Amino acid sequence: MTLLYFAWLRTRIGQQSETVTLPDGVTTVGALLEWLKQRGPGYAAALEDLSVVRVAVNQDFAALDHPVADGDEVALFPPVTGG
Amino acid sequence: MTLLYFAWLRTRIGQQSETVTLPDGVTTVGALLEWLKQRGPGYAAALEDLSVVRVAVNQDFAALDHPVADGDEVALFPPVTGG
Amino acid sequence: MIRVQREDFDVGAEMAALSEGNPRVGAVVSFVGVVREMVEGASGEPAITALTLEHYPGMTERQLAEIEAEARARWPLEACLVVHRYGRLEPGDRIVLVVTASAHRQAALEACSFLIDWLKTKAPFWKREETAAGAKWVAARDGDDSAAERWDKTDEK
Amino acid sequence: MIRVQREDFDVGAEMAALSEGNPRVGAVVSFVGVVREMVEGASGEPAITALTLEHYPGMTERQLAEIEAEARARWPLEACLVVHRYGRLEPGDRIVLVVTASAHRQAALEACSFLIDWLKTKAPFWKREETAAGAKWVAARDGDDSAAERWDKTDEK
Repeated sequence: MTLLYFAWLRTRIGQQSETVTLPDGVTTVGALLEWLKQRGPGYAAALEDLSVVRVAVNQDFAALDHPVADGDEVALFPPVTGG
Repeated sequence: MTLLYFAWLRTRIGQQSETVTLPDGVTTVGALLEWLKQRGPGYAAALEDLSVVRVAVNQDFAALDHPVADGDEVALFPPVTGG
Repeated sequence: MIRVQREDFDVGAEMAALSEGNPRVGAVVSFVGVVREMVEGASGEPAITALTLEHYPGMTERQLAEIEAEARARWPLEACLVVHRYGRLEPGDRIVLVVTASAHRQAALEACSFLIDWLKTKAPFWKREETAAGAKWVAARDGDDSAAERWDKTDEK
Repeated sequence: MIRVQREDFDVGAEMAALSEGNPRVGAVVSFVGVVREMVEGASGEPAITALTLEHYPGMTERQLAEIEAEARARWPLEACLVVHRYGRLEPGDRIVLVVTASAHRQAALEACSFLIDWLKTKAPFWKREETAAGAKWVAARDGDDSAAERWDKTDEK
């Protein structure tokens, strides 16, 4: 799976993208976020308050129960502030 | 009083403007319109249906009971169609 | 600012001028009215070949200035411009320009909408359409009155 | 039509291009977002010296295209353009352009308003503001969500 991070999630996690292999049992956006939180203090800090984290799976907004699988492009970012 | 006519009121009445002296008793927009109707077939045709005639006294929209006096600039025209 | 003129206007330049040098402007909205070739909702009718706009010099400027003052009283505008042309126009020609500039997009958008709605019912202009079948004065549309009336509600904004 | 680009855009030229050669266009509406010097509603805070817009290449274009398709489904538009810049911008610079063209002014005005509201909550862009006191990511505004939500009502138009 390709993971992409934007805005302050990118700076807190300390990288723009990474490729990971999902462990067994991580089949939803919610499970993915919980698994990422365990990967280090940068991840834990970035994902501390999920109310300000948005997720896109394959470039579409996705809720916590949305399925994820290896091969997906998953992006994490704060609420958008364009326009 | 200066009278101004616009759009099809101008073409039906056959002139763009004229200066008139009000007879006694003509003190409102409504009375002015009734008096004008008597001035000839062009006026009668132009003022036949007052629902499509708008009046401005001194360049402000005015209702039938608005006072008029010599010295005023009174304009008659159809509902506006700009924009 | 209001202008009544025979000449065309430069939309981009007018919009830029309204925000230039004002650090509070965050949103600029413009409305441009264009002469259509087709008669209102009439597919079988002949195409419009030209349009002549008559106006009431003096009252037109006065009414536009009042409409602008009303918009400025209702919304926090940094700048506001209405340019309306008169004379003979052809399909594709610009007729009217409304530009509003504000710190916030909602104010600029609503004020622009208000200005064009009010202008359509209050500014003394009259259109005469020419087609292959002849010329005729355009009748006012009921829809214009109701569009303008929605701004009369005191709770509108 | 949507474009995501680093370069500035020419508002007047984009608007003219959208109506040119289309005899059905009667109204062209544009919205231009401009970088303000002042922080949102904070008179005591330091002025913004620059803004950097980050975006998500691929998803940004995709979301903008969806927003455009939604506007076209809701209103009878003859043409529609969204241009959004990214990269470093300074106060007074243009950020975003929305243009709508329709036979009727109401459709053009409403669709333009809808597009900018939806874009503010759905297009993946993030602003980082620089001031004399340092740089910080701009927080999303609740007002943007409620502005976008009013278009969710199925009876809206």
